[in-house]
Amino acid sequence: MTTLAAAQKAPLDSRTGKPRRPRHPYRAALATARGRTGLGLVLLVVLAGLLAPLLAGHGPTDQSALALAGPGTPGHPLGTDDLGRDLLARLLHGIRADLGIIAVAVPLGAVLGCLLALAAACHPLADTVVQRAFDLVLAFPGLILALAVTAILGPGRVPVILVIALAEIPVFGRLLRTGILVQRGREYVTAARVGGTSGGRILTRHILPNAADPLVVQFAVSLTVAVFIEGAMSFLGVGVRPPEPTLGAVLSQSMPYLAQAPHFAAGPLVTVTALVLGLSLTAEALSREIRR
Amino acid sequence: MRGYLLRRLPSALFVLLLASLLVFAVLRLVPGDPAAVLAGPDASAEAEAAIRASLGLDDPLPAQYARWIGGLLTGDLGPSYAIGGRTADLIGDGIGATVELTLGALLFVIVLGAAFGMVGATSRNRWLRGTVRILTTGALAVPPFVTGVLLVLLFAVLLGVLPPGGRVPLLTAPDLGVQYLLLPALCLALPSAAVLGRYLEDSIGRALSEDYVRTATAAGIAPRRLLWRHALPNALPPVVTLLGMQTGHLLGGAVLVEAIFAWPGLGQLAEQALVRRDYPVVQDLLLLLVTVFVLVQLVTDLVHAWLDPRIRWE
Amino acid sequence: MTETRPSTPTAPTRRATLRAAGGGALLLGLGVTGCRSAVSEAGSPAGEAGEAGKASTEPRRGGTLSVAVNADFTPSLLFAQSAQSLQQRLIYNTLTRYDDRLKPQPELATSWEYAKDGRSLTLALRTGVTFHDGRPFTADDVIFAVENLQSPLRAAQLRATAAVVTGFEKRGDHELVLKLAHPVNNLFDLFEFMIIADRNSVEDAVTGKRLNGTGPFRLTRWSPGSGLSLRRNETYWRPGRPYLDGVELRVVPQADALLSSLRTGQSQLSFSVPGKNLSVVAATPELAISQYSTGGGAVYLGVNTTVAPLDDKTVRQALAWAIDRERILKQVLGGYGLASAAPWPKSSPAFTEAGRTHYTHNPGKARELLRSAGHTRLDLPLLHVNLPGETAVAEAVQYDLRQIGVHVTLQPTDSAAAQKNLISQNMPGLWTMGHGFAQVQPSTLAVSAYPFNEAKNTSRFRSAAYTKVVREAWTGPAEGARANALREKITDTLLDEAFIIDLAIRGSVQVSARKLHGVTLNKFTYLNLDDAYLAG
Amino acid sequence: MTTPPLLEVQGLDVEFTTPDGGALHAVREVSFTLRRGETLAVVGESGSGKSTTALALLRMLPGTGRITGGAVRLDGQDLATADEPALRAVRGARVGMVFQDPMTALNPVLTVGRHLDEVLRAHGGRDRKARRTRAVELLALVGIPDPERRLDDHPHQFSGGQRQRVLIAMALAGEPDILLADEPTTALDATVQDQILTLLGDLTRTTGTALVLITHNMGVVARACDRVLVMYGGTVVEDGPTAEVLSRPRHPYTAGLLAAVPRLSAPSGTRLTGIPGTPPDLSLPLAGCAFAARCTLAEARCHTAAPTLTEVAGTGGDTVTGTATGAGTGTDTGSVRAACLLAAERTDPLPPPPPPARIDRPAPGAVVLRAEGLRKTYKSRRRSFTALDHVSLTLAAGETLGIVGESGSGKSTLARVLAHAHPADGGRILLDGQDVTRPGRAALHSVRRRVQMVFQDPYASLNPRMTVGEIVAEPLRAFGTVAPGERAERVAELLRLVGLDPAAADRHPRSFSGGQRQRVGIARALAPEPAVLICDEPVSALDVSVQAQIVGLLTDLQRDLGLALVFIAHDLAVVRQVSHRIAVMHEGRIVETAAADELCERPRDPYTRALLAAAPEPVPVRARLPVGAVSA
Repeated sequence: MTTLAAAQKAPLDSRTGKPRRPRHPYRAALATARGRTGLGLVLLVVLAGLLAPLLAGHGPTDQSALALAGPGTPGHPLGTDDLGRDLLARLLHGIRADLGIIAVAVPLGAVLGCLLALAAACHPLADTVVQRAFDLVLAFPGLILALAVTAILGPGRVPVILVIALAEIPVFGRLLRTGILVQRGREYVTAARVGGTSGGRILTRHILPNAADPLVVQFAVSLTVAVFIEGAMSFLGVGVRPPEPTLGAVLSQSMPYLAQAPHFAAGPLVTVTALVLGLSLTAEALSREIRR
Repeated sequence: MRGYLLRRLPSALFVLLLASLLVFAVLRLVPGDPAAVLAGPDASAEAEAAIRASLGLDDPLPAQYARWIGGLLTGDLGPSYAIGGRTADLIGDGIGATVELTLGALLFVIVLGAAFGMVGATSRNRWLRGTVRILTTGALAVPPFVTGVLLVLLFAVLLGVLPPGGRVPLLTAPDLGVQYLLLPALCLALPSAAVLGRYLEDSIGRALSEDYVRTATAAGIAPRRLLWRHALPNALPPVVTLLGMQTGHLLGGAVLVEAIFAWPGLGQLAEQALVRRDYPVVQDLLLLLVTVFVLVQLVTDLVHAWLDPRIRWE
Repeated sequence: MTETRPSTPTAPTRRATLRAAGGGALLLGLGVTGCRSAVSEAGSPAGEAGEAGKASTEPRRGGTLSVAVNADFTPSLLFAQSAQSLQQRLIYNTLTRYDDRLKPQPELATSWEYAKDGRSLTLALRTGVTFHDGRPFTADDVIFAVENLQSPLRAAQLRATAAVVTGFEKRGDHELVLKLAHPVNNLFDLFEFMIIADRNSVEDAVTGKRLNGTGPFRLTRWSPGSGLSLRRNETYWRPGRPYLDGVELRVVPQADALLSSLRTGQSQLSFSVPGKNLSVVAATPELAISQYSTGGGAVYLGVNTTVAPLDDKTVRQALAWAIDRERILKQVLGGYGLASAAPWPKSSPAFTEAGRTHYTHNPGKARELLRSAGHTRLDLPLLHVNLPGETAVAEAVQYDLRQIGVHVTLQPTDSAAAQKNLISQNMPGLWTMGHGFAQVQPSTLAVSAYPFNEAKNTSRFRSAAYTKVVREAWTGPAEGARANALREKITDTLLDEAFIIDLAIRGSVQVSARKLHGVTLNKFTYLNLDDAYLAG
Repeated sequence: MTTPPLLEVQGLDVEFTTPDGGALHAVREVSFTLRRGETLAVVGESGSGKSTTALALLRMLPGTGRITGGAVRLDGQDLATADEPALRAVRGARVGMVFQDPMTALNPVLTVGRHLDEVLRAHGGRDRKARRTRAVELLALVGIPDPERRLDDHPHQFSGGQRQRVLIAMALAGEPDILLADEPTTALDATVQDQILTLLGDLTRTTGTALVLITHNMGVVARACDRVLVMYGGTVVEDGPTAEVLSRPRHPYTAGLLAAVPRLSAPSGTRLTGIPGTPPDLSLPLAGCAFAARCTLAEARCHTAAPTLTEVAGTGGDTVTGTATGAGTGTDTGSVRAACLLAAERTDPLPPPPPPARIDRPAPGAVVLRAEGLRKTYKSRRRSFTALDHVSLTLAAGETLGIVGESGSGKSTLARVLAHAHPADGGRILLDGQDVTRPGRAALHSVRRRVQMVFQDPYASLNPRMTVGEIVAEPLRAFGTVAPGERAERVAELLRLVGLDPAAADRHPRSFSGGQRQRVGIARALAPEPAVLICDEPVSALDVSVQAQIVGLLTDLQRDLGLALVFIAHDLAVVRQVSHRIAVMHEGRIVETAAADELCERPRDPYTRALLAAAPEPVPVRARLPVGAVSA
């Protein structure tokens, strides 16, 4: 399709007649219907989390004698949990806590993974070591790792963040490594080398931005994975320090009551679904636009 | 192919060595020790010390590590500290269950993933595509521990058609074994199936936009055949790689699912052993899982190469 | 325990229809057209002869009972009290068993007599008893059992009592004199606790390979993670017993899965259903709930008395007043059990209503006590085991303490690490856990339950008065006014010093299929199925 | 004349939807007819709509593409409105199609035998054995040696030319009436191209298949087709017998295109004539003639009134009505039609292009770069491939050394070794007399300042994530030649030097056309003020009209800056025109070096002769001059 491709290469602005600056693909992606729906869902959840203190009528850890009240109870729109805590407050603060975790953990994992991939790109020996280290982390059962890390560090956000980051390191690292290998063969890299640009600058300023596209998509995917890991850790009792609510904590607390009080589990489930749907739609929109 | 395998061997061994060191070190860093577990909540310090000594936990760490590796190399996994019995027997008992569950789940992953992916990539029916999207989103959004409980409530408690948990080995009683296997395998498989389906959809989409598909279209080949015989063989290799990774996830994710369905596999054993600080069992198990993962990766590569004639064992 | 009522056979037609329709569709859809169903296979006992109504009234032979347990058998803890001891009395026997009023009744020991000075005990042993491998049971087996428990490697909780036995005198194969270092009043606790295992195969026993006992059932197989399979011992010394052909102990670690196992009829008996799930059981017509008055251990708030300001008794008492025990009972334990400030269950001779209600929920008084000790706000750590039920207790305690200005940071810890902290006296300021050993002779609590140990306990509480009263209660008589006075003194000390603040006695709740009858537990939750039978 | 046309395209319109929702009118009002056995070339530059037209014929437009008007009648059946099954019956069976890139057009996981089998199966081949026999026949027909055995090989085991042959075999498998070949030889070397064109010619002659050949190469047109259709901006601008159109173009665009094609006969040191400007933006409505903006002859009315394709007076035999509209059927093969208001009024052909202008360039000076016995071997695990085998050359200041060779001859490797992008395995490189074969870190830096490189692919060699300004500034930053504060100014200066608006600095490469990008590449290479510029196929990815501009720019820069140039290309004609001396490479060796004119007129090496013979010239075959004869 040389013809079409060439025709689209240099679009001209209809008004000025000057070449039009194409929109950045990420922005274009988020402007599609898919991207807009995805982003909207994500923003909705994020907003709920950010505004938790304003929206919740109760403290998330305030207990009362009113245990397992159903939804629609006066003062407790979503009902209460087994210890008589307001489920709406726990849900909103749970979202807030989850956001706090994944907003740190996933970027941390991504950055560390990318740094390792960059280090691997510098020397074949480093590459071997880093690759095997990635294999090792991937091979290690994640939940066992979670149990061990929490046992060593004690409870709290830090181990949860660490476990998520650790799980994400090889994912991002491998992805970037592949990207670097592909980009390295590209002619613009040779051009930069011939142009005297140093190896480090080639890697960071030339290759990295071009290899980043799949990372952006993966980032959205990893955010959902992170919510999952948080949930599984809470379920195993190694999540965030109680009584602080997280989506996973509320969900795992609700499990014994699934038969008698299904509303207990509904809030976090709906939220996680919205988040996963939103992020996956966003990721899809991004990957479609990037592939163009 | 043999040359290829030989070349992969050193790095595989290197990973195993790293894994053994890591497992050993992490276990020693985790607070609490098997002697305290064995001694129980009402034991005296004296009892604990006696147990410690009897387990050889007072030896220097390098000696303990050497003892472990030496045992492994001679095929003697030694006794379990806190669970009882010999480590080899414990693992041997669990491995059948885990293999059964993983393979069952893998089958679900492949069947469901293929169905999701094919529908997503090729169906013109908006409703069908929408349904699949809802299913995959649900599978991705609802954690396995919730799915598991819901499946049990539906199929075992409400409908009463499948047992709520437990296991009958598939080999001893296939008709019963399958019924026990269905729910846990499905529960374990769902997220991976959704991931695979999404990926397959994407991969087929990519393959369908390749030049050779245009060539085949221009030659008058029917769309159905185009999909199955031309696009799919090209879409599969990366999917196989993903499947390899997902097998690792299945093995790792078994901890939760096995607990929910009372499935006596290695996941439960690992959790038990870790909770009780049964060092030999945890060490051997984790090393086994890493080995399996490495092997799965190797098999994945072989399958990948088998599917793609451009890759040869060089 | 309350007797389960005869079941009324009801056949919910809607359910049956659903089951048939759903089952057919699912099995067809999945291409599984096996001739057997795993559901009916597990659900129905063998031999369904006789009318249902009639059959439920009298014992009948046959059938396999499936018991759902939440933890697997741990062979290395065979001689200690472990999370799961149901199989002990199935495979083994003990020398004696307590009745409901803690009166010993004969088992392998048929009669016993104390010497006047209380320094020796003569036991007459049952004749004609054989181990599963056919070897006859003799006095040597008892000697071995006691010596075995004296070994620190066995980590038996009643080691202190076993250690009092300093010598044995055999009079033939079936009479034995135990020499005691000093008089003790909880020797029968030991006999209730101590299983008589084959002395020749003890190493095989602690690795789970071979369990050779004299009990009503033989071990067919232990499948780690899955459970134990037992079949009837045809040569059991009680003629005509047991009624059951076999017993399966089915490991179901997750509480909700365990509940499902019971609701679907896959299992017919469990003692591991958490209190908060019992409302679902109550709504299931096929299942019956009954409680044992011995309780299932107590939930307590431990206090490290060496951490300021918890070294001040007033502060500890303030904590004891702050907690709403009734709420914990209702919300965390599902209402099954007993809110109690003292460690004793209702069955214990030491139980008094005054002791139970010594502390009630009184935040005002608690704040006042705190203020009198010079505090308005305290920040303290609280360790708890990171299991769901334990976490809920800790959360409830945390909330109640916050109301009096004590701000608690929870430290969820996995059970192994918690145990290590417990026995190495490394607990932080506060912790919540459970303790046992209050259901037998009250004196056992302070000598065998580590939290209450006078010499060395996790709270690092030492007091000459406590030591004195504990020793006196242990070596003194088991009954009578003096015994009662000593017990009362122990209770008073515990309540006053408040280094262990008891919150509630867990209910020991049995959930069973209505067609199951004749189940009992001993005081150490050994399951006794000698007289159990499945009615049609 | 009385046989109805096999294929009749009438007023075909194709539109695409752009990502921002606009319409891109890629093909406008295209009409032509094709008779049985006829060979028709569709020629045009990128963006002319020629490939889109070809795909539209079989309704295989990609993405958002759709036919918005017109008809495509195959023996009277309108394919533009036919349903899918009907189209499928046509595809492969009645119209066979050959695609441009043989590397991607074959399915990598299927054997060649399966490829053919699939097509045969789709068109009713029931018997498996019979299909296999036929597949062997087909492979033999397209000249694959040992077809029986090669049937089970996968595409990657074939060379590029062989793959193209396989594609042709696939297209012929259904014994179609029409073979639609979309740039079938563009990705191939000249000698292979020659073979493929010969094959196509033979096949159409022997089987009576009509051929539609889409190409941008006037030489290919001359070589292969009876009739030619010239497209520009999505419209047909000229249509007529090849010999007539090539020798007497009526449309100014055709004339310009022909003038821009470098001729082997043009001597060294002459200037190529390009067409200034860029093709129109097809997403905008077009008022007048699409070419008006670039036409030197354009008048005011050309910008407002769209010309229709009109038979030009004085051509053809009996039809002299003059205004055969686009809807006219059965145009005489002998007549020429042109879509030009001026051409319609003129009876004479356009004046011939002026003879190539001489460039006044200074004589080469002292030797700056010398290579002695360079060796380079690429090793994979099993086999090694010798890319350079004892290559020696010299380059003087102000001199242009042309290097020609086919793909795999090692010419690109030579460029990279000379530019120190890859190290040499053996031999010496001397820069200003100093050995710089294996420079240290600091020495390498100073070597790179002196030796710069321009790359073949203007799309791939510019970092898509950097602005043009950043790209050009990279060497400035790296070599520190200019203080950071003055960089912007220097970048602007460099952009002006290569003929770009300095305002282009903050735009990304993707908003530039190919030629403009190549200018950016040159600006980057010039940034460190090098003495030697190594140009690796700098114009082979560009359209001919743009190629002339870039070649002219390089020559001017050489003159103004005294650069020593290494000019690598596979097109001997371009190389002859720009080079002082030419070195011919073959299989890693330089087989012949001589002064440019000398080498082209009196080649000594047989390989050089073969190269010269294979070069397609945009001259009607019958009128072709013997190789080596100089016309100017």
